[in-house]
Amino acid sequence: MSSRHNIVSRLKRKKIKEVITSGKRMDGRSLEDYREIVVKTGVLEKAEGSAEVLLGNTRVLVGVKIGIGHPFEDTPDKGVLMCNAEFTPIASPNFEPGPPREQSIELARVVDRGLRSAEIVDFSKLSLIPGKQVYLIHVDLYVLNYDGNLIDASALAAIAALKVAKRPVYKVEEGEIKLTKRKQSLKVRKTPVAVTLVKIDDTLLVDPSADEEEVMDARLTVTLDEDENVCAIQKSGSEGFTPDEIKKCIKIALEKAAENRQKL
Amino acid sequence: MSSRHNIVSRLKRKKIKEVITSGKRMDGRSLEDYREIVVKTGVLEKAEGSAEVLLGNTRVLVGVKIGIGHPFEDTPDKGVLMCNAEFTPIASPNFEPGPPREQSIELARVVDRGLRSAEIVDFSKLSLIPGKQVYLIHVDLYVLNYDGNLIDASALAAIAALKVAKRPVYKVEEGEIKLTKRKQSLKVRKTPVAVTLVKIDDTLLVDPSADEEEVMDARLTVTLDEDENVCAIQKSGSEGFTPDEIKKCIKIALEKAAENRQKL
Amino acid sequence: MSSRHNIVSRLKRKKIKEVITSGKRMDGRSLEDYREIVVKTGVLEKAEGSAEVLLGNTRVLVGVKIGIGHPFEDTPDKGVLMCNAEFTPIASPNFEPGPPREQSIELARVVDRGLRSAEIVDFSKLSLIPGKQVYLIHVDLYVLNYDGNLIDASALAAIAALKVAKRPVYKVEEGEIKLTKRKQSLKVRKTPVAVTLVKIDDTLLVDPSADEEEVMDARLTVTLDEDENVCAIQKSGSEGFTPDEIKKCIKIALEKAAENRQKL
Amino acid sequence: MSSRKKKTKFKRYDGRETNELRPIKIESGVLPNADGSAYIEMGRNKILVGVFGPREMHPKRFAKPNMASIRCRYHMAPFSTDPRRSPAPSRRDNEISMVMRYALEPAIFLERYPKSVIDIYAEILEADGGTRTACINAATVALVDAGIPMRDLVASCAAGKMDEKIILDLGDYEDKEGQADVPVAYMPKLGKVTLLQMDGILSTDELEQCISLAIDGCMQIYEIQREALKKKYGLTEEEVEEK
Amino acid sequence: MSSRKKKTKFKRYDGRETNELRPIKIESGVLPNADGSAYIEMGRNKILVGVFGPREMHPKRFAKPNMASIRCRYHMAPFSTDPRRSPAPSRRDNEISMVMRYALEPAIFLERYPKSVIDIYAEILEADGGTRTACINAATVALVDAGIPMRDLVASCAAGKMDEKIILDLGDYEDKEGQADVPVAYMPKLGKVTLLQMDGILSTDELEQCISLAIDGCMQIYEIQREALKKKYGLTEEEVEEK
Amino acid sequence: MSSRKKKTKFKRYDGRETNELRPIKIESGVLPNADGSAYIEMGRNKILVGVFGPREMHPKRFAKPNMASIRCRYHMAPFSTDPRRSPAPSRRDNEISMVMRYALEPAIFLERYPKSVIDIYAEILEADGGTRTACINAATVALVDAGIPMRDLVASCAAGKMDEKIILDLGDYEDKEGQADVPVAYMPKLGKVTLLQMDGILSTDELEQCISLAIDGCMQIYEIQREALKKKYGLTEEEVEEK
Repeated sequence: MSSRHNIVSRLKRKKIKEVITSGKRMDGRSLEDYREIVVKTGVLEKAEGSAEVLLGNTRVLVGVKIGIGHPFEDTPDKGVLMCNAEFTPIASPNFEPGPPREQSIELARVVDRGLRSAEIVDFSKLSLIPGKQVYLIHVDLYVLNYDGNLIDASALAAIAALKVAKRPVYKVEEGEIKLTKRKQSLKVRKTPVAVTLVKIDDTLLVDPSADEEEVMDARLTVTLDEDENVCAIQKSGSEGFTPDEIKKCIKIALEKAAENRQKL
Repeated sequence: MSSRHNIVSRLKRKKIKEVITSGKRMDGRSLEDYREIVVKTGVLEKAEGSAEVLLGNTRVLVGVKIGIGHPFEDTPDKGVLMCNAEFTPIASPNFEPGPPREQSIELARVVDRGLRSAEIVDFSKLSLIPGKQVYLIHVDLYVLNYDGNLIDASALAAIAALKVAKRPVYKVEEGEIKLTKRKQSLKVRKTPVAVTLVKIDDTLLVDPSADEEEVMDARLTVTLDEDENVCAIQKSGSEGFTPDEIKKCIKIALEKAAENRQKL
Repeated sequence: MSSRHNIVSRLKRKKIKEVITSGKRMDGRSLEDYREIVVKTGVLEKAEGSAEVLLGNTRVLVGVKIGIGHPFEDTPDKGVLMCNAEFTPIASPNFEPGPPREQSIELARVVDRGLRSAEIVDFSKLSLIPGKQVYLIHVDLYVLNYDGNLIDASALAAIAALKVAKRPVYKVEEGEIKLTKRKQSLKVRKTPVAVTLVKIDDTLLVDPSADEEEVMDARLTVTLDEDENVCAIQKSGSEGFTPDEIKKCIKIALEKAAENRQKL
Repeated sequence: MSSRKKKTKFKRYDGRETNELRPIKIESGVLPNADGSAYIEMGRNKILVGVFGPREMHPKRFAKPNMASIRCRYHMAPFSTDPRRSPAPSRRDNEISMVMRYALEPAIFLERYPKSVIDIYAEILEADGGTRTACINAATVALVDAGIPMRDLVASCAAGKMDEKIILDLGDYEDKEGQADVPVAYMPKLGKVTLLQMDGILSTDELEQCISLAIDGCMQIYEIQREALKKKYGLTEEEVEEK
Repeated sequence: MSSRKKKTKFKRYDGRETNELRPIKIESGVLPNADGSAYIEMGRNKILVGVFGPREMHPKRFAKPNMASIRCRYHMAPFSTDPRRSPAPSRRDNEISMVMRYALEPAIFLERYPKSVIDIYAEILEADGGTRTACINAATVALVDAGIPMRDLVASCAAGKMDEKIILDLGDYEDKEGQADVPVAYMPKLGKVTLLQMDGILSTDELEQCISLAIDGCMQIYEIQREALKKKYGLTEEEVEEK
Repeated sequence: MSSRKKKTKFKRYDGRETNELRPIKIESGVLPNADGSAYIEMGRNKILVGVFGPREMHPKRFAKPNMASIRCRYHMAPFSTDPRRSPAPSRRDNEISMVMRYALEPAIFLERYPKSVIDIYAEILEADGGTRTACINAATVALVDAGIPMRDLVASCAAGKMDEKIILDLGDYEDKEGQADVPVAYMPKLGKVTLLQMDGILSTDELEQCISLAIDGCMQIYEIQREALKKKYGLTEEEVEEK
């Protein structure tokens, strides 16, 4: 997205910064306001679980597909969860078709860490033949429109899709795996929610729009579960945060995560 | 091959179109004449089946290799046939070495559809251990010289190579697969033949040369078996056909397919 | 490395050639002198074997990793040795990150041929379940600084690393493979050593520096074992050698291989 | 006889008549960042198409001196099928991208935008049978939504054969279990077929019946496309053509 | 209490105190062909970093008109881990390359070299826990060795939680078996955190303790970096900053 | 003794004498679209070589300012071997492409075509042992067929060792089962070896015997190449060199 650097004009950059420094934002929000969040679940029929999140104009669709396959070598008796993100070329004139780039890799990995650290499901119950066959949960993050803050929207859509997902039930009979006709919930036991803040000229603000992301100095995402535990952090961007700024971010994140969790 | 767009000069394009509109062709053929077709079979020793087709200056070599491997998931008890096409860089100054492009993918898929739809062999007899091991038939289309109409030449070479192919015979003994010394025909039961027409300024002509393909408006390939059944169709090119033109193409194809089948 | 062609200035090229034609070299060596060779083994803990070779400023690290996996189809009851070379981007301003190019492929393959032809280990003793599971020996050649003659340095580091390598011992129990706690030497029985000469304006010299490689006309590598048997040869470069020059190269290589073998 | 043809006793797996389309819904202007866009549901297909351009072609040497280039990308979301499919484009995807382009190009006044490129990206979110025809239907609406001048709309649907019957607009099950599938794209005002493929076995008579039935289906879809555009723009027929 | 904190009875798997760094060794100027370089051993991590540039960016259109670009590559040798890993870069490698870049950029006077690029290549020869922090430590020294003007040094180490204890600078085993890992990079003079990630579960209090402990570790590493540079250049503190 | 050497009792698997070439057939000008081409059968090897150029190099920055570049591609058809091989180029193919280029370059007046490129594409349709030598033989004839001025022809064949005998021009079986293989390319008039590789184990004496025997083989092939060119062009020896 380096080409975007030239897209927002110098004047616009200046304007965005001025407004923010005065404690407001271009779209009228206060610094700690999220845009409107809409969560729809069960929007797809072929996926085992699905959810779409609208965060202002940012739109992310998540499909959860559940099948069986090999476990990871270091956890032979546990099911596997994998996140993958695609920035579809319809989402922005600056996205190009092709294999995942740096930013979509980061998106997938940050969402993945949140889900994994929170131990959202009991993976030890998702093994069929230890070391050989376990349940595989694919969580595909599909960005349909980009207007900033993809992490928060994607993390919300991911947990929403997992909560409604029904996995096919396989059984093991004499060493052979057979698909039954039953479906079963994934029994999601935690709800991690990501809160992203950016810093622009020493001002902290939540839920950055695309324009704000473009002029930001640094970004911090804090993912929290409902017990107020932090389960993932990611700092990004070409500036640093003071330790006090980080504390402030965590405090805001704690509050916003609780608020946004209500949308599920 | 977009660079070819500049290679045939404007004058030449004009000339080709003029001649065709008058009902003749640059090489003296009538609109419904094929160039000379030569089919040679058994031209390779290591391939289980092979054939070379010369269609004027177009030259395609097909090698059939037969081994064993996994069936497709949706047809666990059937053998597998796979077509692959390579436009070798010796075939034209405009072909480049590298992975298959749009046109070679289309070539392979159109030939493949003809063979598959015609059910040229009884794939249910090519299973060894259902769901696990079946016969794999690789049909490799190797373009050695390009002078237009690769589909018809390749389809002809493919069916010729399959007809003479001898597969190694494997047997299953106590769950283990063993190679025997026997060879056996594939028992090809149908002979699909592709006929390609192009439209240039509302004139339809069969078997286009490279120059004619370059100036064509649209292309239609109709593949027929010996019972006059259509087993594949592919329209290509940046113009459309009227329904009447399509009917006319099918009629011509029916006649030409029967004629060309005689060359086998 | 084609861009290097412009890096050494015309004047420098002329100077290098002049000095060499007079029987000396820019760094003061005689034509048949190697630069100082330092061999360190056991430099890594996680690799099953390792060695680092300094040849003047050329620096190569070799790690040997030993695991289990499938044998090659044509040697189902033998262990497998595989060489891979990486020109890391820290080794030269002209090396770029990315998949292996022509030169690193050649490096790996020439070192590999020397080890394989010399039958440095008894691969038939490295089979566990014939046709299914055998020991895999990965020899990774990692170029850390480039100053010419990568083949000799890498071949030396490879055999040094293999000599000190300890393989994990697996045992087969009722068709299942189990890792034991024992480690065992690879029992290397031969010590192939590569000697590289280049020809510059009809002068032959050993152990070329980066500058000398840049101005060389042709290159010849001769790999010999301790019984004075040749186990690999590779000619490279855009000129030829007369049969007499080749004889001379072999004679020099015989002598230098014996000398360099002392460094192990 | 025409009444028997229309009111056959034969029922399709989803209860449709042989000549009945699946439920279809098209909406335009659904993507804020695209120059034009459309969303289609055709049976259980759920597809978003975004159009970008006409814009500068990069790298420039691929630009055509006297006309716009069209690039098409047919892409299936990993969760659009059962089982999950790899996000990497398959050979099938490449071929469909190409035939989509050939289906749409004849309808666009390409010569009005020399050296530029129009990108058409179709994202299949859920796949029922006939994704390529649904993509063409949505892409046409997205092109108009992008303000790109069109000679005609391109409407597309398939006909085929199942249980010895000629049927319109095959669903997933009919696609897999049927005897033949003939996807067609048609420009109603210009009377031209711009997509025609066939898979399976048909006599030449049956093939002609299929093409004819598919063109009937295209005529119905054409009206739905026009409705979708009217809803948004209130365009008259003439305006669509000449815009 | 502060003495109890420092002299706890709890012993880590390698005998360290909770707030004790692994043995660390940094050497600069180790690669003849690089413009700057450093070798670090941090625990069992063995890492070489080479810096090239500022040099011309190719292709030119990727160059930034008013500042230098930084490219970072975190790369693990196939033999650096157990079992062997493929030489192809993984998604993890891509992410780490990115966060390394973000950790280092704030310390470099990028605006002094418009249109140019500085390449930072980290080769992990042997991997213990905390490779990314070790890479940042070595890269900083390599940047100074390359004569690139720096606002501050970037020192990096992780803190985390294992067996309910907050611990400093996690080794491989603690990385895998621990409850949380918080890698931090810090610029001591500017007082800025330039890398912060977290994996695992921590209360917000514990998280703040981890960050604070990691910053303490960074302060120690900063001294070691300065020693490594002094050894070679005899630089004073001011010179490092202003060079 | 020389008669014993030539008429040994030892018979090779295909009945040849130790110093006997496999049947060989070269035809030039076989590809209508190439600037030069040749077809060779050497034993069961069946190979087509096409030469394109001298032509403009793309991208231009790879062109050499004062000479032509040579690009070689050694490529095996998927059906050329048993079992089928993947169409993607292997590391072996890459290496052979490179040594082929080095074998041919010394024979070409590269300096006559600055900034241009000559592409040499070898397609192995069927592979017996010694494909690289057969490719070089055909490529030489194809280069002359393309009208490219040559200093000399490059003739190529291997010698090796099997069952303790030094043998010429190894077939597939001898390649696999033999003790050593020494492919050689030779320019007879210039007296230069332009390809030399070795695989297996040989004493230095045996190696020299192999090289010497392979050069004898090259001399015979050289005559066959000249015949192939005479047949087409009626070239005299001088013309070949000076053309």
